[in-house]
Amino acid sequence: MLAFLLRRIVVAIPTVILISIFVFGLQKLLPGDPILAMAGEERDPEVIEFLREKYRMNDPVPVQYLAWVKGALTGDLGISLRTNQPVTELIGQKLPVTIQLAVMALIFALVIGIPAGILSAVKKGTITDYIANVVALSGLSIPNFWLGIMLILLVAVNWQLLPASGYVPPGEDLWLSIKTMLMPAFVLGTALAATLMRHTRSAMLGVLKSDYVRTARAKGLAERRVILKHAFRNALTPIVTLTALLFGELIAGAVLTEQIFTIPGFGKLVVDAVFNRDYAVVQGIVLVTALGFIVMNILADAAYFVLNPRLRKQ
Amino acid sequence: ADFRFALESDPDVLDPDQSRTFVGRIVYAALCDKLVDITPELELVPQLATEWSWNDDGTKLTMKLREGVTFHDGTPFDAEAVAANIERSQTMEESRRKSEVASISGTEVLGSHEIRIDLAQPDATLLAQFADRAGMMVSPAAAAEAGADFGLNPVCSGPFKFEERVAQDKIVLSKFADYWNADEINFDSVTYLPIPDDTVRLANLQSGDVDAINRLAATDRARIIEDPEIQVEEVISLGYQGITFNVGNGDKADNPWGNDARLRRAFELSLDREAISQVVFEGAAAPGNQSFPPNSPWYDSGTPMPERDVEKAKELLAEAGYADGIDLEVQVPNRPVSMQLMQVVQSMAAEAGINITLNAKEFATMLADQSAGDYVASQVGWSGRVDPDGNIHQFVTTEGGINDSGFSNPDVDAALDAARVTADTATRKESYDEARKILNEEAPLVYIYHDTWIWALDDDIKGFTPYPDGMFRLEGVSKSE
Amino acid sequence: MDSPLLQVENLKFRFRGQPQDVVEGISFRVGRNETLCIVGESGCGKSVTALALMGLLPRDSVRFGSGEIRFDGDSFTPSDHDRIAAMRGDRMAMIFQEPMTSLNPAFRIGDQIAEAVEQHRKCGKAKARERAVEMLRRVGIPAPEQRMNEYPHQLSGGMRQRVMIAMALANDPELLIADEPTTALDVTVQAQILDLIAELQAETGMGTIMITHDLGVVAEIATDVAVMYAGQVVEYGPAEAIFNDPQHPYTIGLMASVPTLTGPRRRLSTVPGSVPSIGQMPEGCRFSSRCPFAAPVCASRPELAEVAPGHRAACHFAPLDQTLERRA
Amino acid sequence: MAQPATAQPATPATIDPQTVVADDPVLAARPENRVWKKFRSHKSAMLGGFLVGFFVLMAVFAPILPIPDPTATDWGAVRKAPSAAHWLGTDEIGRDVLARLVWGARASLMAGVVSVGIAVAFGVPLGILAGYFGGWTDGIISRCTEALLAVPFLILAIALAAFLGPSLTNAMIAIGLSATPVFVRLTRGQVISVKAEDYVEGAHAIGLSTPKILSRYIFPNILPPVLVQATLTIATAIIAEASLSFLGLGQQPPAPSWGSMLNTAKNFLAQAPWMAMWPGIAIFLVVLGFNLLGDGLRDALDPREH
Amino acid sequence: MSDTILKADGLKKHFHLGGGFMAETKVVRAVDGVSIEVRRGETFAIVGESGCGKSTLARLLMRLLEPTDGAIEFEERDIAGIRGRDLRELRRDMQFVFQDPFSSLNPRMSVGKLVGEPIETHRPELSRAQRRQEVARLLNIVGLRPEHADRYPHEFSGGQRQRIGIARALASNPRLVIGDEPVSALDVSVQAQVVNLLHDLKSKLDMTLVIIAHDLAVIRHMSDRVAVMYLGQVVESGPTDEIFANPRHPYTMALLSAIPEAAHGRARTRLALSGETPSPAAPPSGCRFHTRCPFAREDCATRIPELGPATTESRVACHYWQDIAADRPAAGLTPAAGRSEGAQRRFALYEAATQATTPNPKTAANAEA
Ligand SMILES: Nc1ncnc2c1ncn2[C@@H]1O[C@H](COP(=O)(O)OP(=O)(O)OP(=O)(O)O)[C@@H](O)[C@H]1O
Ligand SMILES: Nc1ncnc2c1ncn2[C@@H]1O[C@H](COP(=O)(O)OP(=O)(O)OP(=O)(O)O)[C@@H](O)[C@H]1O
Ligand SMILES: [Mg+2]
Ligand SMILES: [Mg+2]
Repeated sequence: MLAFLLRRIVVAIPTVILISIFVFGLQKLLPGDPILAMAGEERDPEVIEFLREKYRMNDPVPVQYLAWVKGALTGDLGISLRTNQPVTELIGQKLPVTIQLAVMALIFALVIGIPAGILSAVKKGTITDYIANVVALSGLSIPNFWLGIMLILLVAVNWQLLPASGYVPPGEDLWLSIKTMLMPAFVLGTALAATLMRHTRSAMLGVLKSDYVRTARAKGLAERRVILKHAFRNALTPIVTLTALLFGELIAGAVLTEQIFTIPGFGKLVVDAVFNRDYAVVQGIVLVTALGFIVMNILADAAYFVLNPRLRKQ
Repeated sequence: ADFRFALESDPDVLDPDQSRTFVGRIVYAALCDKLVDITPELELVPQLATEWSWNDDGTKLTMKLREGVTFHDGTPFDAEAVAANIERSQTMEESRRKSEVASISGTEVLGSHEIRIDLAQPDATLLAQFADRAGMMVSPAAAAEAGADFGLNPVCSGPFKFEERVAQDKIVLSKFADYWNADEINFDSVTYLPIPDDTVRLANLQSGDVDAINRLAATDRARIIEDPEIQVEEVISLGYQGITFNVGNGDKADNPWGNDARLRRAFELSLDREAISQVVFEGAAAPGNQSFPPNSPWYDSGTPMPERDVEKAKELLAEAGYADGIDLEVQVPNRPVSMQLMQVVQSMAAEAGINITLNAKEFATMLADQSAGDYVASQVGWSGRVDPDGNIHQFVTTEGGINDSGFSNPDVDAALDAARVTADTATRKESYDEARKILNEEAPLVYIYHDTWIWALDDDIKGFTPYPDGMFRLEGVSKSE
Repeated sequence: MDSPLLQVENLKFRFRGQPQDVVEGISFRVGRNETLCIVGESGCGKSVTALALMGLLPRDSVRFGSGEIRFDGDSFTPSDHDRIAAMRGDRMAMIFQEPMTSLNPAFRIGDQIAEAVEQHRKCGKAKARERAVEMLRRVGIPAPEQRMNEYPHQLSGGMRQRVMIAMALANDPELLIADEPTTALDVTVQAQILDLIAELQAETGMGTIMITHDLGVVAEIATDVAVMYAGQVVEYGPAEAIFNDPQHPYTIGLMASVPTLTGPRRRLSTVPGSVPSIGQMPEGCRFSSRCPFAAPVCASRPELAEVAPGHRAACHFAPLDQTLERRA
Repeated sequence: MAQPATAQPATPATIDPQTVVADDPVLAARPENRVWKKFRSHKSAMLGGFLVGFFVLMAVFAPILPIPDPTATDWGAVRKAPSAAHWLGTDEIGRDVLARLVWGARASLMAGVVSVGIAVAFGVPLGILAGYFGGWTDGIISRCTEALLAVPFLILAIALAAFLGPSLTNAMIAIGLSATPVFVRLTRGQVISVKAEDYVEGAHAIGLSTPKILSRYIFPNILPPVLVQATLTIATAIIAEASLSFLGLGQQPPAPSWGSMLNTAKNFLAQAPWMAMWPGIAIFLVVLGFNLLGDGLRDALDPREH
Repeated sequence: MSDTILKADGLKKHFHLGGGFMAETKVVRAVDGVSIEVRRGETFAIVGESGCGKSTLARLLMRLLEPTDGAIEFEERDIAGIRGRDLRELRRDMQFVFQDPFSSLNPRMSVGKLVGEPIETHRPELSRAQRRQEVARLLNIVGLRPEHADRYPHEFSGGQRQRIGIARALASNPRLVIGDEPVSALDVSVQAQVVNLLHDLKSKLDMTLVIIAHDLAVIRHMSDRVAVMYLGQVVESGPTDEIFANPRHPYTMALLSAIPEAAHGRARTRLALSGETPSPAAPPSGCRFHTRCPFAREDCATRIPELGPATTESRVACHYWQDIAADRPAAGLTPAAGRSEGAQRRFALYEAATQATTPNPKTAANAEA
């Protein structure tokens, strides 16, 4: 297991290098001049020249890259051109926010998606299955921003049940924090729940057809036990892997959701940074999310390992 | 009590010498006092400077400073501090204020609370600059210590002091107990929340999550005015929105639109500014054809807003050799209001035979292209300055810092330069009118309208006064429980 | 003579959406200590018959036409799910063809066996595990205490099939249904497993239904044989009678096409054509479309008539030699 | 009757004659018919096909439908509720919402189809290369794919759209490129499993050249899952175009797309709810349609389900 | 022309499993030193239990796999290392029939295309029309109808599909056809059809046939000579009749005795083997069979037996085969007691009837030609 993880990590290294090049290339890709963007309405040429020097914009690209990599390796991702804050600090600030959103959304997604998936697989072809599928598809096909704004208008403005937007750190007021995050997490969660439900359904359908489920029935086990223990346990493996792959979707969804609900997380940071050409921030965030993705996948592989006795050391 | 105010975007760095965003200035209104302030009628009034006087040739400004003022870190405010601030604005490499205080050649501390500012040549705009970021006083001690990072923890002398900032989430200021005008301040703290989406910002006000919002969308105005729980305040802004043509900025200027003023005038004639204001803003914007809004004392009534005249526009086109119509590519920031505006413009111009193609760009890209001269026409605006110079000089003078149009006309240069050096309002107005006449003919910039600042406030909030500079001043504002 | 352990009468069902019955009115019986072999080509309905007895057919997609099951004197219908479910895994047990996939890969084999015990004997976990060890030992798995903590993938095919047998027999069922338990295994291992089943049967006296398409296996273990073709039993009787005195053309064709290990090498006989699919079955005798002796009379369904004591064949012409010679 | 094997009678003429096929009814059905039949019996797939077909027809026949010009403005009828003159109401600058909805179908469906086309055009060949040749080719392609996959879809799309400049075409390119890694992965996996099929070995055994094996054996057999993924991705891409529009990076005015309509409309949810309702419903229906269609195809093309 | 058409010498194929960074590699010795000779015109059989390396050997002979070591000669030409064009040329002369008729035909190609493909590849000179005709002829040969060319594989039953596979193999006029378990996946009744077909084709088309199987009865019916494999090696080889009558290697004996025969009441003396085949990744030392051999002696665990001559025709790899033969004189099988007289008449009738009702596809083909 340890060796496996190690191997997995080593294999990820070239990917990470590629990602870093790619991420760095992003800034060369984007049009618009970051310095100009930060020079303000007045655009004093002297200041602009000074800033170019200060942020090493005049160096050759490979030099800039190496300098960036060197910094990144020591945990220094540069500073935000816009607010002068160190990017590492910004990320430190935003990460917990997005994690909270992601976790709550994931909880929504799991709590809705998995039971619905199991139910619709078990009741395949019935009206229950049909309804579950259509609801799931609705989750997939309603744009997040639309649902989000609708919810804000309905829940926050009309019913005044929940705060309209924003973010409260859990450390400050846990209950309020959860309440504030409820709508965004739901919006983000529904789309994921839909995906998860469909994955669960198809995994369960596959497993339910398998011989060992028939064996479990032949043993005389109660249907509940057959489904929840024998079938679900085996369907879990693909579900876990897919859940890790959902990470990307989660982050992408978070970008929009944070935009709508004005949540000061990763997604909002990165979109604003792209629009402001705040490269250090864009690079930092994309790097961290990409690493996060890789870590999630390694974890998923590890979970696969744990869940799948076939892979465990004999 | 806490005052929660929703902004339309997240301010940039909170250092008056470095900052460049409009919303940043709103935060400074609570955080940093300036040497002078303005009235809603744009008259200059004392703030940290209690009185001031010019020498005869307008090259020396002597200011008396308010006594008993301290910065948030306890550093006393005195003439030395003013001198240090001016030096900082002039010399700090990151300073964006250099051009604003470029005319200052030196300072002389005359007493603990008296200072003389020497100018290289007369500068009529200086006091107005002191009513803005260039006049904001930061604690010299803190500034010296933090250097370029001052904005992470700004120390000024305003009614509120900096508590914390979470980028894109909030900026929290708390009441500064030792503020010289503390009686006027009725809040214990103020929280600025950037909420970019108009609908969501308004929803926050409606749901009671914030006390007031900046920039209510014009299209929401009519509906919200009806809402008994919400009050709406508005004032015409100092800024403008319009279309800048590339008439001399690089190779791309060499096109019919850059070469022939008749085309630009024809374009202007095809527009119905009233209708634009009605359609896009439901009337909540002031149509205009100059860099100053029609209600401004600087407005030149000699060149009034032309009526829409499609026939005349066509004539002009024909005269210029485009009787069959002509294409025009306009770059436009991909923001909803600009898009909506340009679509209306597009359909109006089409009636005169001008086929506009919209080239939507992100703001950052557009800015870069515009300053590089890589455009034909561009839909841009300006947030406006108290002094008229700030709305025109740098845009149309040959050496102007933001002259993206590349316009150059010696008469305009002369008139606008002259307006800078006299303090006499009447003389200045004459100069501006003179420039206006030429600019009207040449039309490198076609002004369309002036935004109306619209604030929406919870009904409990009392005592708010709208200022044309768009700031939200908290003096005298209170919340009834 | 007391009633047999299991008696099936006129079992008939179809899958939803299909125009014809997949199993069309079959009857057979199994006594204690007896082995009934059901033989037939692939797709003739052997497995579904077994699954029907075990109540394991997907409930929503199967339609029972008729049928009566008498188990140890109790009588019920195949759609009597609750009663069948109560006996399943307890009084009657089943093992399947695919030892590779029939065990749950996620659980230890000991637990999988113990689970069956716990379910029916309502004894504690510890007791159930004890029983699991005992069963593993009985099916000849060395070091059962350690082996029971292994996962299915750690075992070879033969071992897995032993585990399946241990699991099926853990509750001392009265009836064992084995659906091609050795098809996936090598001949040498097949021999081991067949011996094991015979041994355990002798020990417990259970009745066994063995499903296979391998006539060799049948010859080895059967007391009685039912030959199935396309959902019908076409010949039924004691093993000896079936092998030495087959009456139905299909049985004859089947036997003639089996290559033998002894005797002269000859060109193999064949059964022409292939099994028609459901929906295209001829009316009456379903074999008529491939039968070399088919005649108009075959459009009516032949009775499974007794041709000798205990030996029945469903052919209008049985016994063939006499009928045909008389006809000629 | 029993003949020794060594002395088989010389019956060269008749090769084992039990040729069954005569009028084997199984042979009556053509394979396409079967897939089609199965698809037709799939109720939700038919519904999906109907929905998609409806919108496609609407898009195709937009020019000849009796609807106003989608960009014609009417200052006198700004944000008017549905009425006889404007069935679905008018938008913020007085354009007919129905006309924009119909024309918007073009942009939105194009966004879906073209971006998926791009993703397939790049992803499938790369996936085939990686899967079939393995080794270094695979290593390089897979690592790059992984790296791209690790950057969240929307961020990638935003960056690309910002790079290329906001327009529908560029949004399609951005969405297409961002969706490419998924197709590379899917194709690679499929190729690896198809490559191991007996019939591919059979192709080697008859001495077929690699290009022929790729085009006749590998490609047609990886196609069904790619097709299914494509329909599902079309749905995702339509939503993505809407999302990019939300960020100002999609279809550019005055040309309509559902996403940009929705994006503008969200500023008028309270005053003019119909502006958001119609494109919202249209997106929902067409995405639903493509999803149902994809599911139906999955079942119909899956030989195991036969 | 030599009598030997195909010859393998010391052929080895080792698969490296796992591996990659930091993972230990397992070496699977799937084929480990096999030497055989196939004579022109004969049917040569390879038999053994699952996993003993039969398929790998067949793929090596076909050069679908590259041998790790050893030589392969086809018509006196070394083909162990050829590649590219040469290899593709070789495919014309040597063809393969797969075990699984369901997975070995590309489901997306019509039968006509499937059968036409090798013609297109190896006889490019033929025109489209000629090719169609040739396909029709081939389909006819295997007992299908020319009209079937337009159908797709899934429309056929298993036996018919296997016929398509055979037609495809015959398309390039090969001199050698290797069949990897060509009948194992079929029902007995269909199996008999295909066994007969292969036999008839062989004698008609003057081919050499290499048949792989695990069913000894099928082997006995089809082959002239047979090689028995165990764990990647040949343990015994010789003429079929000789081996069935008088198996010498204990493994062959066990194999023969384990097969249940479809005849009632035969008393069996089974030579029971304990345990199961060890993994080819970790083959036992010495004689690979010693872990399961009832006659194993101590030194079997260390000494590796050579495949040495037992008679002029047959060879066996066992140290003690003579001793064992001495102890067990009657290792071969004896026929079971016969059927009833009536039954025998019924069988005769049946045989006669099936031959009589058969349509004669050849006539149709002749008419066309
Ligand atoms: N769940 C089901 N739905 C529809 N048809 C089914 C189902 N299960 C089995 N069948 C069909 O019923 C027929 C009989 O199948 P069955 O599995 O009983 O055959 P079998 O005799 O066991 O064959 P084999 O020797 O291949 O195991 C087949 O045609 C099969 O396709
Ligand atoms: N490509 C491969 N990679 C790794 N191991 C392989 C490969 N092909 C075959 N093997 C292994 O080589 C051994 C021999 O396999 P082979 O398929 O030749 O056996 P076989 O005798 O044909 O068995 P069966 O009767 O099951 O078809 C087996 O242990 C198998 O797992
Ligand atoms: Mg079966
Ligand atoms: Mg094999």
